[in-house]
Amino acid sequence: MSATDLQNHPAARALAQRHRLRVWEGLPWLLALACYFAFPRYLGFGTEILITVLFAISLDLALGYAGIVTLGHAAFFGAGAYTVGMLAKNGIWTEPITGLLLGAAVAGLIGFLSGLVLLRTAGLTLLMLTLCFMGLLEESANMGADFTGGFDGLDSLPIKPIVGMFEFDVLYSKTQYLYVLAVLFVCFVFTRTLVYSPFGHSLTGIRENTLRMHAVGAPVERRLVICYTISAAIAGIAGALWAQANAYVNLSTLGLDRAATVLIILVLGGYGRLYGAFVGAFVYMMLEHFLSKLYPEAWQLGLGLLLVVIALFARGGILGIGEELRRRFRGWRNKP
Amino acid sequence: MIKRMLAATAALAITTAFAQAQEVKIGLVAPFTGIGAELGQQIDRGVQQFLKLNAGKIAPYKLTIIKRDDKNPSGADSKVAVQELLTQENVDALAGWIYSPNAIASAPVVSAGKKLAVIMNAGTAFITNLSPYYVRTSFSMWHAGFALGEAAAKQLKAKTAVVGYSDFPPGKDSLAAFKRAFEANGGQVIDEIPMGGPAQVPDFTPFFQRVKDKKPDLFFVFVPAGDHALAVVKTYGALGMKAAGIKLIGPGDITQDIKLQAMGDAAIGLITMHHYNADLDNPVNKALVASWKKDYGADATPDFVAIGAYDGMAAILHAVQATKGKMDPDAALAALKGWKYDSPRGPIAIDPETRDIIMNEYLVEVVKGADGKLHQKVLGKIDAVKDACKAQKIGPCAPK
Amino acid sequence: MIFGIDVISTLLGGVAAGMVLFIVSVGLSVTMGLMGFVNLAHGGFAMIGGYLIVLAMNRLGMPFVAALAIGFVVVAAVSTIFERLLYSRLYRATELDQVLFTIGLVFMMIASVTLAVGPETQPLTLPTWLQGQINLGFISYRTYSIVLIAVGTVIMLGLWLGFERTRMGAQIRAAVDNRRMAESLGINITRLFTLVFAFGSGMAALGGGLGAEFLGLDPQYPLKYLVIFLIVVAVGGLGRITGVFYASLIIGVVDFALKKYLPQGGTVFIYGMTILLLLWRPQGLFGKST
Amino acid sequence: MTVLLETQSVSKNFGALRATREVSFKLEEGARHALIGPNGAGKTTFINLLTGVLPPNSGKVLLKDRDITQMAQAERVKLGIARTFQINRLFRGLSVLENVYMAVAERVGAAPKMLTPAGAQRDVIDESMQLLESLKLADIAHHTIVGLPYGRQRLVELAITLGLKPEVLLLDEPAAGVPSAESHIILDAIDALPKTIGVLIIDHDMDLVFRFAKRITVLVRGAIFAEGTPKEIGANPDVRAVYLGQATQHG
Repeated sequence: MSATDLQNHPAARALAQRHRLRVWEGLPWLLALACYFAFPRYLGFGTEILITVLFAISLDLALGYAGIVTLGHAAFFGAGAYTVGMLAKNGIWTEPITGLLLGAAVAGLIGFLSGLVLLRTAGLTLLMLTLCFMGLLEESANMGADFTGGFDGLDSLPIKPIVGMFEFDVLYSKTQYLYVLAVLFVCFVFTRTLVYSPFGHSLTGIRENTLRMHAVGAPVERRLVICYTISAAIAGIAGALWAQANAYVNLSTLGLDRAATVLIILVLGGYGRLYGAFVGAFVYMMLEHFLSKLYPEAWQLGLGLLLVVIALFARGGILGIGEELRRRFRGWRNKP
Repeated sequence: MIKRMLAATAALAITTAFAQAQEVKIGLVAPFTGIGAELGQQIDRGVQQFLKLNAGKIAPYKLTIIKRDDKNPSGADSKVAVQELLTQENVDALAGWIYSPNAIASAPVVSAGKKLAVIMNAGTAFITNLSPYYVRTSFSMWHAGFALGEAAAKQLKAKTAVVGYSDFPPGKDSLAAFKRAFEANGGQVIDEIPMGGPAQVPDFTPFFQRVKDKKPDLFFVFVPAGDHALAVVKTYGALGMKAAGIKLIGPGDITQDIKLQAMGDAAIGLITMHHYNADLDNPVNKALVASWKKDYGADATPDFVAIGAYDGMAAILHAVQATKGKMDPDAALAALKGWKYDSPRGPIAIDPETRDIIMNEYLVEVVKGADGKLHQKVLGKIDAVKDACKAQKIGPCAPK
Repeated sequence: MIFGIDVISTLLGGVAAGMVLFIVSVGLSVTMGLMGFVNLAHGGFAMIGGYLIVLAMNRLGMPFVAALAIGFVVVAAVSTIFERLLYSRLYRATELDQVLFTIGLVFMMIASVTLAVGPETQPLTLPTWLQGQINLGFISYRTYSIVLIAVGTVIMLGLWLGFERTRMGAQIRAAVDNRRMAESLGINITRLFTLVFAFGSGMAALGGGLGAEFLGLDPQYPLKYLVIFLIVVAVGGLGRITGVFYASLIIGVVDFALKKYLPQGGTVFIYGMTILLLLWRPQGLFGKST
Repeated sequence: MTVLLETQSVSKNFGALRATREVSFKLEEGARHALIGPNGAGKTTFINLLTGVLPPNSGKVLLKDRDITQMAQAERVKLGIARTFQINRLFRGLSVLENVYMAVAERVGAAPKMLTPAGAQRDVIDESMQLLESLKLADIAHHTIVGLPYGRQRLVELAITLGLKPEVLLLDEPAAGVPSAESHIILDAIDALPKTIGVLIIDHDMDLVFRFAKRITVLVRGAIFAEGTPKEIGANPDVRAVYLGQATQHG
């Protein structure tokens, strides 16, 4: 093959065009905007979904791309939320957008420091360490009631209007919805750029085969810590948004419940796929919101069954099933 | 012209509504799933029993209950539930709240929604300060804690006490209330022991062993109603603390009626201070208990959670009648301030200054009845007890 | 007196709590060490065992000891089916898939128990000979705690002998250390897995019943105690029976003493201690270092 | 000839097991060196000591007279030491091209870039494709590793290593599991390497070793047993006794 042949080789073209935007990628955003007009009375719930999507994206970066198996990601969600909460409650900082950056900085710093220490381990040990680290933060927040409000949390946070103009809407959450959507979009664009970059490619390499990454000369530990720090910062933004949108913060932002739920959501949607976070959060929370009211036990039974089935038969989650179906359909269509 | 036509249509709508019995929609927020499901059920039954036993008084109005599950004490689910009740269902009043964090998180939405909101359980003292539309028909931890502190020193003649509490705000409230009253009357709290969180029942053995080593006259315990109380009484019995001469006392959460029979003989001799138990001897309560057992089985019983809901409905009905079904929030609140009612727990009133409840507190001992079951015997009663935290403007209860 | 009644009663209480942890966790440690399977549903088997035991006593009037035996046998049998039909498909899967699968199982167990029996705590009433206090000469202490310590010690000795002195125990030890080597020596790994899994789940069931007095019994049990069981296993080192035993006792006593002497500290110390121990020895205190 | 890689009485113990005993070894520029020895002789352990996967208990490792004993694996790779693994270690979920891209991107320093797409690094893609072409892998460049036959995977393993453009190349049984019809591709690829590269190969396949090596070291129970040209080693009766005889017995 000549040099141009090699450049036009399907593999080279596929790799060169991997990051190009697909037409359907506009769909989630259009749908989210359409919901704003179609369901103006469900925007409080919609805001919760969007925040969960962002949180799940942050986990996808660490878990789906770099293969860091953590059960303690709510530590960073909570760090962001409490940063906003404690600064606002004491009247130190109430501007929302810079508040997000502060939340990201604190969560990122905690992610960086804990990552330096914890990411030397793997497997069950790492799982336990992330879990215990989150437990430590949760318990500290519970005990430091003078600063954190303890079990009751911090209420009625005086968050300023966005860019000084748009008041947070307590009753309909209209402002919150658009604000969170905009922040989600910015964070998503950043994350998308990151996972398609050479850095993101090397994270995938670490996930696929850590030993080999050492052998090609990659500074594995440094890459993991950087990734974990970025992931923690994004989780911190999600937590900060939660605190601002709800005007309060409490221990639920730091708990195992939240960490386990976001993990389930991500795996349900399909991890390492970027859009799995959207699909997982939407499906899970819609089902929970509307089905769990009617059939609480059946809902938990069904959810359990779904997880078991996905773990056994559909490792790629909902998106994975979609990909598989598309592949089969193509194979069937290409048959003579 | 158009204006006049609109007015005519409106008038027509009002008259038709009156003809059909005017509907008042009430949003009920409580945990119907998860760890609090049993308490949510008591709330629901308390509401239903009120509607059933007072059907005659409710006419010509029609009270429609719209239930929403707030699942857990995270605050988020409760807030969304309140938002949706206000914006989607257009409810005329809100009610419920088992968990204090949920009532706290919902407060801004309640204020923005401008509807009467009746707290039927959540007991953290300062909650009623968070929204002008909150009215509480349950209790604050200070009601029983403060009264029991006094009684412990005066009636039970105790000199020393150890306080064990679940480590969350109602627990801390209880500790503060009891300690303040007990020490003001010459007693001394010699140890304060946080005993784990409210979310899960811990093994109480190490905490109780610490108490046993301290040898106080009294051991005051606050734990959330439900399974915590069972474990407390069981451990108290197993460690032989009764034999060691340490008396177990607490607010009525440790002798919640629906858990009492499961506690067994270890509960005999327990002394509590509370505003309600199913054995209270008054005609309203007798009627309620009888109807309850008929509807839900002989082993079922109302308890203080159910009474919070029952009286909450009474308050809402009063507001409905006073506003002629319009439920204008300011008129409804004005009608409830100073409102008096003959409840299954005895006479109650709403404090016009704090919108919190005023009620009797009963000093009670657990005894074994002739029927072989455990009963609660009233030793004494304190009339018209206010929430001491707000009455004395202590800490977070002081108005901002 | 340095070794006062106070200290002794703390030790007894802590060791008794540790024995419960040991009986429940030992199966988890061996299955995780042997099969490399992150089984978050292990506490679920303990819960199901506990429910069987309590219901057999409360509804059928069965004596405590007989109910314990029934619980062990039934859960061991049921878990064999689980292992063959479901778990075995995931032995080569990633940790994440195993976590997901077992969390799903836990949800199903919780929902099933809630549907079948209800959401409330199931009260366990011990037989009268286990209630009250026993006089040990130097101290009077809760009879049941003393019995638990005795039972736990006997189980530990039995397991130790079984591990060290039987052919099967030797096979398990070989497989924990080096699975490929064990396979090449002709050990039937599949059968070994099934047996160990069944036995471990049976032990969990026993622990669920024996520990109900302390840990209670309600549908949330498998999630409530998941973290502490995992801590014991991680600190003890995967697949080490003596490791789990010592780790259980250490954690039982430390936790008990902290609650008694420093109740303000909450669970911070246990989390902190676990983090430090695992950073110091990632394979656990008694695990094989690589 | 300059010495590229050198060990000075390096030892490694695993508990009581002495896997490597005082090995002093030199690999020269342009060397085609083979390391042979019976099973359990400590060959792979020795490679792990050279690449920094394991730290030695005593002794030194030198690269061009520079002490690299304490240096981490990744840093040694940057200095030009690359290896293949005895058992394939590939990115199984990625395509063949993406596998090689990983190595080339690390070498040219493109890997830490976060804000430009991987696909925009045309030079990295082109170089990877040329490498694949030279190993006759271009036609399967877009295949995922999982579905490839083992022999092909073995070639990808080699391609990744060559993508690092090493000065010292350590090949741990490169032809194991490769069908004999394809093993010449591997040898051809090694023959085509720049002559300055020092290559150390470990293998059981004596045909391959004797065809490839200009020098052979025999390792027995962790220590150097003999060293010399293929002719000398082939004629050494002791080596025949401990190793070659054994090997022929086993086939």
